[in-house]
Amino acid sequence: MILDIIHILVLIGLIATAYLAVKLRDLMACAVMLGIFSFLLSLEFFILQAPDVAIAEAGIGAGLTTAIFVMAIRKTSRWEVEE
Amino acid sequence: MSVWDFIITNAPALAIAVPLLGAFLTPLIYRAGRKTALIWVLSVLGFTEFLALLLVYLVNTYGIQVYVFGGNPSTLAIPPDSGGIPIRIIFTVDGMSAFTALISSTIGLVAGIYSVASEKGRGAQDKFFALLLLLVVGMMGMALTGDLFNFFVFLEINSLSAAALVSYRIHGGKAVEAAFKYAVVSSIGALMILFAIAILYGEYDALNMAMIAERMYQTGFSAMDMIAMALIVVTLAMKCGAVPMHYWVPDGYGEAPGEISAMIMVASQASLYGLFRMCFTVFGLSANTHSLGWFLIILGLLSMFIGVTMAFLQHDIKRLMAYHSVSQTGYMLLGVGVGLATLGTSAFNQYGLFAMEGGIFHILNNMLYKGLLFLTAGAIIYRVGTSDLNKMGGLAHTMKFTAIFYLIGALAIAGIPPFNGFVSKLMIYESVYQLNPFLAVVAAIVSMLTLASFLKVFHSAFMGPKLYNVKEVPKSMLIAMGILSFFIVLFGIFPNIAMTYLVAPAAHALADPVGYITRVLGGGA
Amino acid sequence: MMSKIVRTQANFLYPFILIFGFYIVAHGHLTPGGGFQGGAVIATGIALVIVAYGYDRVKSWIKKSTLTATESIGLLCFILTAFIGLSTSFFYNFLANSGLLFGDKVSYGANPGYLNTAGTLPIMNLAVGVEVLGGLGVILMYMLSYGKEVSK
Amino acid sequence: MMNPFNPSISTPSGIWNPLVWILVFLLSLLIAYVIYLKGEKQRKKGMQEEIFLSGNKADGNTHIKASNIGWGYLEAMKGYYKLMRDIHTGIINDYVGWFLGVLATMLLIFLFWGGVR
Repeated sequence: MILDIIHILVLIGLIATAYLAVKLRDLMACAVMLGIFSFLLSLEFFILQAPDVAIAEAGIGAGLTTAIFVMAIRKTSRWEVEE
Repeated sequence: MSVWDFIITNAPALAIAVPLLGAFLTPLIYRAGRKTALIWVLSVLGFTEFLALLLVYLVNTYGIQVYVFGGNPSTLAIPPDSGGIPIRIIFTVDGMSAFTALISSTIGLVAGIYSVASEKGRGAQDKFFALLLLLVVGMMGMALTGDLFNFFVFLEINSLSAAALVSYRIHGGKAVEAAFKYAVVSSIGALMILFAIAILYGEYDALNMAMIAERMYQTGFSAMDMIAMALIVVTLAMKCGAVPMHYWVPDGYGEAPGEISAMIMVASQASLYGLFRMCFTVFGLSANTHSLGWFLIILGLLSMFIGVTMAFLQHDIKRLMAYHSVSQTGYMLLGVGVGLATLGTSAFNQYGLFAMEGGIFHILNNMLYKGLLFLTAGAIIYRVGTSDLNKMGGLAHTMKFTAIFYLIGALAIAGIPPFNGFVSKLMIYESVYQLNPFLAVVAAIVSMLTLASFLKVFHSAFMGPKLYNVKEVPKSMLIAMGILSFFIVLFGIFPNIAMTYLVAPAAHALADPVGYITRVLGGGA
Repeated sequence: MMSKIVRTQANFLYPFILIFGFYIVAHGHLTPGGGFQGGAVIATGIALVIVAYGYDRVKSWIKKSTLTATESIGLLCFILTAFIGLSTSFFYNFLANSGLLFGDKVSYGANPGYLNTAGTLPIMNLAVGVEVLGGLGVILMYMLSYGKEVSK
Repeated sequence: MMNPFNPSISTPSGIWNPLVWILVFLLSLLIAYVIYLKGEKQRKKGMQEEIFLSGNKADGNTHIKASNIGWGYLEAMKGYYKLMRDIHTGIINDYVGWFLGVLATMLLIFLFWGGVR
């Protein structure tokens, strides 16, 4: 029962972070949102009994890509501008 | 056990392992100097070529070869406690695989010889040669593997190393943009293939191609199989550059260095091999091969016509040739598609098999003359420094050998006898005519337009007053072009050499999925 | 270079991430994970340091050429282990149950997991771990080395 | 098994032999040369040696640029090439879009024609 509730919360969190990552204007916040998204996704993989994939997702998705996004944002501008 | 026996028993694995080892050692050896690294790379490529020839010989003499990774003897393809499923990674080498492996390693060797001079003085060459060897690994692996997931892995090796090589000459960011497009398109395609493999794995509990084909035949062709088939067929058709999914081809081929364009062209022929392998061996027993064959024929017709008409418009020499490789892929799709559409009927023995032989022979010929044309284009760009045809002229005054090699390639691609292009085109025309005369008419018109656009290149690049005071290209580039020209003339005058040892075994192997399946599921003995 | 808070946290977290990564690599044949996942976790640790301190300070601690050599050596270890198996077939597990390195026999039934088993698999996991660490590290360093940082 | 050094290939409606073709080609060259020798010895020198370039004066140093070759053909096929230029946008979203379109087309074909053998 508790696992089901956690599962549903994780799924809701996935949708919410994905929406926020598209919607937010502060790119640094978007990168952090993508990091949280990857973290929740790795939880989801764990709940679906794929711990192997979960570790890979946590390492690559939550760790490395967030770091690369942060570096890229630091070399360009932080705020999204209207074209 | 002597060394010779050792090489023969392990030939399928060594064909992958040797270039892989070569690729990983190249960056380390390059620290000892460029010359040492070049000797190393060329000897690895030469040994790979020898192994591919050995595979052709073994397949022609002893039939389909099955190699098991990590197993003890080759009879352990199906361990006794696995319930009849081939659980290990298996390499299955039949006529078509050996054929594709041979053309892949040949173009790798030629490109290696060519890049001795053409890449001299550029940066990051250790990575260039490592990636070149990895591209050979990808092509050979796609050709030799008998396992679907392995096929996906080698497809990824193939596309990633090709994308990295496309961006080797940054060219003000244009090459990087082309490589980015190529990488995005091929990763989306690879994801689609992974999805299809997951569907098949979920349904049949196996990743071995023979096992999947066997179980699919027993349980019937379901709707999920249809989705998987559509994903695989369309993705591989895109990877080989069939219209209307050819847009990455002129970008990718156009911006790569000359020898890399030739290699990527053969890499897309490896995707074509994958397409034929899937259509014939995996889905050929259960799916509706008639409509599948007509799907390939229509893709082939579109590719031939749109490819050649778009090529006539171009004034960038590499882009023009890239559009021609789209149109040449159309011939192969047409020839083999006719074979697939008539598979299992009486028409197959009348003309279907002959059309397939024509299509497969065209793969070999296309590797030879298209590779040669890309190399001459690279030679022109090497000396003139631009790929714009409008700025060229009069190169035949000084670059005599390049002009002759270009002329051989251009006449061969246009299907002028006695060069090799004529033989395969004749075979395609005559057999395709019997299925539907319209197909042969389109093929002939496309051939004429091909001649017209290559005459345009010849006139604007080589003829006319002397605009550039340039020398002939260095010797290693001439040797690479000379090898390909020699085989063009040889296969033009003695087509039966290629027909007997390479093309006919390949066509028979494709047309006989039952033999493939029984060989693998019988334990590979 | 980021603020002092970030740097202190990075200093604190860095050894733990590294240890966790090496744990995943070393137990690749017993628990979920393996060479790739462990290597990626270690590279995350490197990324943390790079983000916290900026390229100018990091480049004296971690050399690009070292990372490239690490990558090559990892790949070579992997392929050479596969090559040694060629006495029977490519990728043959010649160390399993041999009593040598990683060669202990495992009895049937449930067990807590013994590290000294599985033959060539731990060696290949280590090789892949080293390779992934080098490869991802090189990607991060090159990402950082081009272009100037925009000051806000 | 075929003899690999036999140059002739039999096709469904005939036979192709490159050596015979080369012989015939050389023979026709010979015939052409014979006809050339039979020609009039006292032909007039003049117009026929000059370069012909659509009636314009050409001094031997004129070079036609690649974009100008096949002008008539390109002009005649203007509508087709307009369409083709519009299709080849060079935008990567379109590349993927075409790919998905063909995928959908193939699925539809197989749904309506039936995929089972």
